[in-house]
Amino acid sequence: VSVGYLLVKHSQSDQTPMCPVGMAKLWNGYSLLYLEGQEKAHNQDLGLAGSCLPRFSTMPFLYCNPGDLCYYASRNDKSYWLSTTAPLPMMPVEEGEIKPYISRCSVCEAPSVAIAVHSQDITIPQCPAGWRSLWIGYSYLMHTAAGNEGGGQSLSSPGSCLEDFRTTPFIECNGAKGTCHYFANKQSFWLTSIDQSFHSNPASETLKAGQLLSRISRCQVCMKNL
Amino acid sequence: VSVGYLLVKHSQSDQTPMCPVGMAKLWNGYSLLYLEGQEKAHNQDLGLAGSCLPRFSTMPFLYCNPGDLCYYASRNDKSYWLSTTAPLPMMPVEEGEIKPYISRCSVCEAPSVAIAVHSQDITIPQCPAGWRSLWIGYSYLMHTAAGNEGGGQSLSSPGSCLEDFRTTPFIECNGAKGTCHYFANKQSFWLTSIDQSFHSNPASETLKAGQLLSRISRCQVCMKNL
Amino acid sequence: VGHPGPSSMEHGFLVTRHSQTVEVPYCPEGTSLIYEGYSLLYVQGNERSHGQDLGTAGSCLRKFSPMPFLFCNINNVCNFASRNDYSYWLTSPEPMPMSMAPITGEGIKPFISRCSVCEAPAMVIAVHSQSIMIPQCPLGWDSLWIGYSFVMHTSAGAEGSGQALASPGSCLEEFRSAPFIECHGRGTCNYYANSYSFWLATIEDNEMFTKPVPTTLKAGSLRTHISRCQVCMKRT
Amino acid sequence: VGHPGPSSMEHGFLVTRHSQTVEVPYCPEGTSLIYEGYSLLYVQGNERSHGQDLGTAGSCLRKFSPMPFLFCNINNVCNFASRNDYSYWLTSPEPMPMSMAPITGEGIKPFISRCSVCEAPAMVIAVHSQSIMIPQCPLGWDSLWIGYSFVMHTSAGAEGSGQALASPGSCLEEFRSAPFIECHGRGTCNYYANSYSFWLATIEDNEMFTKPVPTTLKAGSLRTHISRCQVCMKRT
Amino acid sequence: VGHPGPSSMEHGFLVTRHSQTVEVPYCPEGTSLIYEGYSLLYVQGNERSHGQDLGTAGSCLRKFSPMPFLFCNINNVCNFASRNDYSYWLTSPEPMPMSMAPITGEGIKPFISRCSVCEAPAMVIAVHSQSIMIPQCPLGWDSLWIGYSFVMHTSAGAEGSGQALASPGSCLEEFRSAPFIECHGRGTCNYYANSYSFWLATIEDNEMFTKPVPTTLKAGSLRTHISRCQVCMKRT
Amino acid sequence: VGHPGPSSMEHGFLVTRHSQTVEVPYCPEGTSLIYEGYSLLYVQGNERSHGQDLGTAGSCLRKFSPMPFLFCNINNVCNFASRNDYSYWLTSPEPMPMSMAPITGEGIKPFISRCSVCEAPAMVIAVHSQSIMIPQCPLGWDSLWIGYSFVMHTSAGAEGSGQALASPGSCLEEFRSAPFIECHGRGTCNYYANSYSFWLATIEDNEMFTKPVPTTLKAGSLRTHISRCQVCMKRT
Repeated sequence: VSVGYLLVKHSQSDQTPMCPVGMAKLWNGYSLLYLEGQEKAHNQDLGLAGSCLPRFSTMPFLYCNPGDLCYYASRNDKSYWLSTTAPLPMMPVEEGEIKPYISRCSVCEAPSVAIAVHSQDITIPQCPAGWRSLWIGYSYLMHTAAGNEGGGQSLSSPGSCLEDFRTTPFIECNGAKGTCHYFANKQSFWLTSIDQSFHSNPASETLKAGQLLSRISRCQVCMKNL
Repeated sequence: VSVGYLLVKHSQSDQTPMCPVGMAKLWNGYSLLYLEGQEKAHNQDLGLAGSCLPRFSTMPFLYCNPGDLCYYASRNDKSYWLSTTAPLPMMPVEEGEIKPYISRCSVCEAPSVAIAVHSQDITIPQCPAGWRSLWIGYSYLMHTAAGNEGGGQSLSSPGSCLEDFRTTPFIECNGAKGTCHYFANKQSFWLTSIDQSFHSNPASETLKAGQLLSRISRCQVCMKNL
Repeated sequence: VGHPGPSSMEHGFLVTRHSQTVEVPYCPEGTSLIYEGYSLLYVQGNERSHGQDLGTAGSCLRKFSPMPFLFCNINNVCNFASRNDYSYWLTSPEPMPMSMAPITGEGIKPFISRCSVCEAPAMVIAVHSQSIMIPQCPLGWDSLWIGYSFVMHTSAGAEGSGQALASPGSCLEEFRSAPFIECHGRGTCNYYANSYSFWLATIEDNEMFTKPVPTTLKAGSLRTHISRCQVCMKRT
Repeated sequence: VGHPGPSSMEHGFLVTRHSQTVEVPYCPEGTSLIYEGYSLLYVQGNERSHGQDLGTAGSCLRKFSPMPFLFCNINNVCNFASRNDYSYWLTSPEPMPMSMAPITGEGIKPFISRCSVCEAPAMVIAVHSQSIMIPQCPLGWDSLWIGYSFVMHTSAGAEGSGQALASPGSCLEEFRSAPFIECHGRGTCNYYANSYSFWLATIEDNEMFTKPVPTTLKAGSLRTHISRCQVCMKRT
Repeated sequence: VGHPGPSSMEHGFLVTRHSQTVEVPYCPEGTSLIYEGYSLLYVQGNERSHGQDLGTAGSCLRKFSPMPFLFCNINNVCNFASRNDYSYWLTSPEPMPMSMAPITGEGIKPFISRCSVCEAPAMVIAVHSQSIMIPQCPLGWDSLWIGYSFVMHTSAGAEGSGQALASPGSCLEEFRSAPFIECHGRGTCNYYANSYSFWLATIEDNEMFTKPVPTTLKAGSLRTHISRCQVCMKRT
Repeated sequence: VGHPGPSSMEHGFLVTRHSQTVEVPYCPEGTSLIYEGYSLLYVQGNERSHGQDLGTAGSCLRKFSPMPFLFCNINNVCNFASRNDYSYWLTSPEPMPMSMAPITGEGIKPFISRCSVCEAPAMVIAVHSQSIMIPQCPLGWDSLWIGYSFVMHTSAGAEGSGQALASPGSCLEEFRSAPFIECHGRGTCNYYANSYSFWLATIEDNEMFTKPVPTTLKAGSLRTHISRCQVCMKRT
């Protein structure tokens, strides 16, 4: 009997992803990474269904104060979304121009639990015995942006295994302004390959386009066979 | 003619310091280092007269909200004060027990400007030609405590040259509770001695009681001769 | 054919329900009580906050105290209630005394929401409509309760935490502009003007990619912009 | 005897005065006007605040804009008004419109305090009584103005800044529970409930080392606990 | 009779156990090993911390490195170990060398706790007594281990993270006032005085709504105020 | 006639000038050199930043080191270069090596700006035009240098500091989008993409109370929106 496990797929493109064969789709949505209200971030794990919001808005929330007063879009709050491969814009985008930048997602009903495993290596890790592969990807750990706020993924969650590696995995939307943009202090953090535990000191490295994948850990999302 | 320059002396003891010969005392007080309201620190430079508050209280301020509402001692605000050599208490101190821990200060009217000079060395730096010495000390740079809030001194201010070096130069008072204590995450930052600029990489060192002074930069507070 | 395998009842899925009143809430139909407690939202120590998801058992503490934790440093010393730490709890609708003075001791009791930790036979999730319509449970899922889409909260020092949006903790049965109270280590609790609660807003389908229109909502019209939600359990 | 040396007038000490109204303030007696402007309290960029001491000329900007700054990154790109940054300004007593909607454009003008930067012949300091009595200027110093002891302020994200307590900026002539307004890059300004102003409190001599008594002050009694101050200039 | 239906074993619940020693821990009875690793508590990049719940597999990294991650900016550049980032790991009881100098390379190994990720047939939760008594598992649940109620931790920059109180990660088998160590990108690890661990405190039933009494606990009496917990698995 | 009275030269006003090159700057006319050094912008310890006003002597350190400070805890232990602390320095126009790898040791020298601390006979202030026109010094004040209006800066962890706008430190002679470099305790320095510099923007008189227009400026047009400033000294 199915007990209602959920699996979330993010396309990292403007196309809605398909659910794996045999799984029912519960809803489609837009890939929410985190919200920032009152300069404080609140993160959504990309492996949980809360990261797939049915409707997009640069300002998907409002806030209330003691004394029965609520404000919508009146202050400088922000939302951050997984993004697509659309080329980085020069200027902040607004209105209809935003759509091509926002990744789509689907929430699927799965027969059992899905987990991510990480190799900390450039080889693809094996699923544990009795588990089968759903997808392979790159080990996505955490992110920071405006004001150093941000969040991260649980490394056991499928949200920590992004199928597509890029240095700009998410976009910042400035709520009340209604615009989205990539700012220079957006950073993404990834697990690295490690030669050997307790190896001597890590040597500093700066990696540029072309070499990037040589140090990024690989991962696989696995589901328990029934 | 005197134009009213001020010189602030902190005794780092429970005795009120004297003004240098020939300078009038404007007021005595208690050595305020910083206030913390709403988890945000507001620092006072120890070289400015604002660091010498005529009256002490664990909660020397209140706060107001739009809508004509003010609160005194109702939330978890804090004050930090330069402290004395009184031995560290085991438990937070309260009421009359607090007094021996709070450094005293005097605000004096000076004929000209006073500055601090730092050797970044264990030797005592010379005053510039035409300036005379007021005191020598140790180069005090900055401090952090609860929640990583804190502040620092301008290195040109006499507040950056503390006469007495100690690893516990200040004490935390928890306002509404009415108690003061030294907590383990209180840190003081000091300029170090530097052998040579652009020397190769600094080697990590851990200094314990007895060796501490071997790496602390010295300073002198100088006043322009008239 | 043999016996059926053990029913999924035995997996031990837990769901936590908060009454937002002084009454202990009933477990939803089809679930059974594990224990009851007081509704902890988050704690703040050394000026850093750490939240509990309201859908998990961790948000239901069996005992209340304005200072439910202590801290230890590396020198084998622990401090209890000696610094300025905070705890935050969901509240009942009890109004504050006119004086707006902090409440203490037994006077705190009428303000603190109660909770029940319940065992469910299957997964429990929240779905959000992002509109004033109550969303449908997915096909094959049954409703446990309906509510308002609660996202996050901040208070002293703009610290705070939030809910996972698929967790039942993100669907609060009562909407209030001040859903939680702040308590201090010295034994006092109060509401403060910089306590913010954040809720999913309503978004029209044709306005998803347009610029949001700033709006100030006052008593009477508050609920017109708050997204609704439903907590659903997989039918087994 | 020869000629006296140049008078100390020529040292160029500056003091800034804020009217907290829409009128440009007069320079105090014995000082002369350098320029006038708008009363900037602090700016916030990348969610970090940076304050100006109200006693210095830096707090008196000759031009007002809700977004008076821009920022540049290491790739030779600068962004103006494209992110969510803030500026904060001292205000006049102008009441907000009933709707409490943010104000924009020319509508902002009646809210912004004006200031004058004045040249003084000698040092100017603030002294605080920490009581409801106005403190005396030290012997040999003359009064420029009296006020209330303003220490610090916080707003969005609990960021903010403060005044050096010996600076004339720590002695505001008008006490208000909301002495400043928040403006956004997109051209709007408003007051918010988590804008806090911090003031020196009154402390009785015999209560310096006793435990503070929590108090909530409301309209009518607000000033009973606010320390008074005086701004003094050395007589030359 | 035929074959039994599918057992719930196959849903794939995972639970992670940390030895807080250099030995790899056994999987609790009734569960089976998936893999073993090193006990990661949290990482800190760009001065922002990101924690792993100790009850999840994410807290058990198969390889140890003082710098297990890198970061990338929007210009297609990634930096490894070139800035000042941190990782924090649960530790063994190994005492620091007398010199208190940072440890490096192979010298780090004796300090790092080991972990096992185990597959369980049903849900695993932690229950907390908030007293010095070990709490009972709910009816129908079996004990996996007992421990101390670990809530959160802060270190450099007062950053840190915390445990979900319903997760087995909030029930550490060993109590230590310094349960974790800090490692730097340049390959060194050390204990620092501003590392704090936060634990649920004991609360007497009749003291729930009374004012907490500040207490400082030292070696010898530390455990008298730390709440106990039990990790329980649903019986299938 | 006898001797003139004491000149105001003797009050000892200091002003600091930064070359933003590897050359030690000249003291402006009418001032005399006290000492020279390296241009320190701010330090960051325990993830808290502490800035030096560039107009004061505190921003001109006589010796350079990537780690010019240590920290002590309450147990009489001090740590030098053992944790992840930062220092930030004004830079010369030296371009980074193509590899963008961090620089170390003697290789750092060509990047660090030099400074001179000079003694002036009277006060020195900065005035800002908030336009692309260079502002006039007030009547009776002489120009020392012209520059660009530098307000604040943030880098690792969105920490940073700022300049008092009345201080000569807020008027940098060279505009660069990356005016400072980050150095680490382990002896390396580099530029990072999340370093931001904030500058006063230009504001047209008739646009003071209008909505700012978001703009992105690139190499070539950067200076079109940066306010100009002048540093002035009172004539004696």
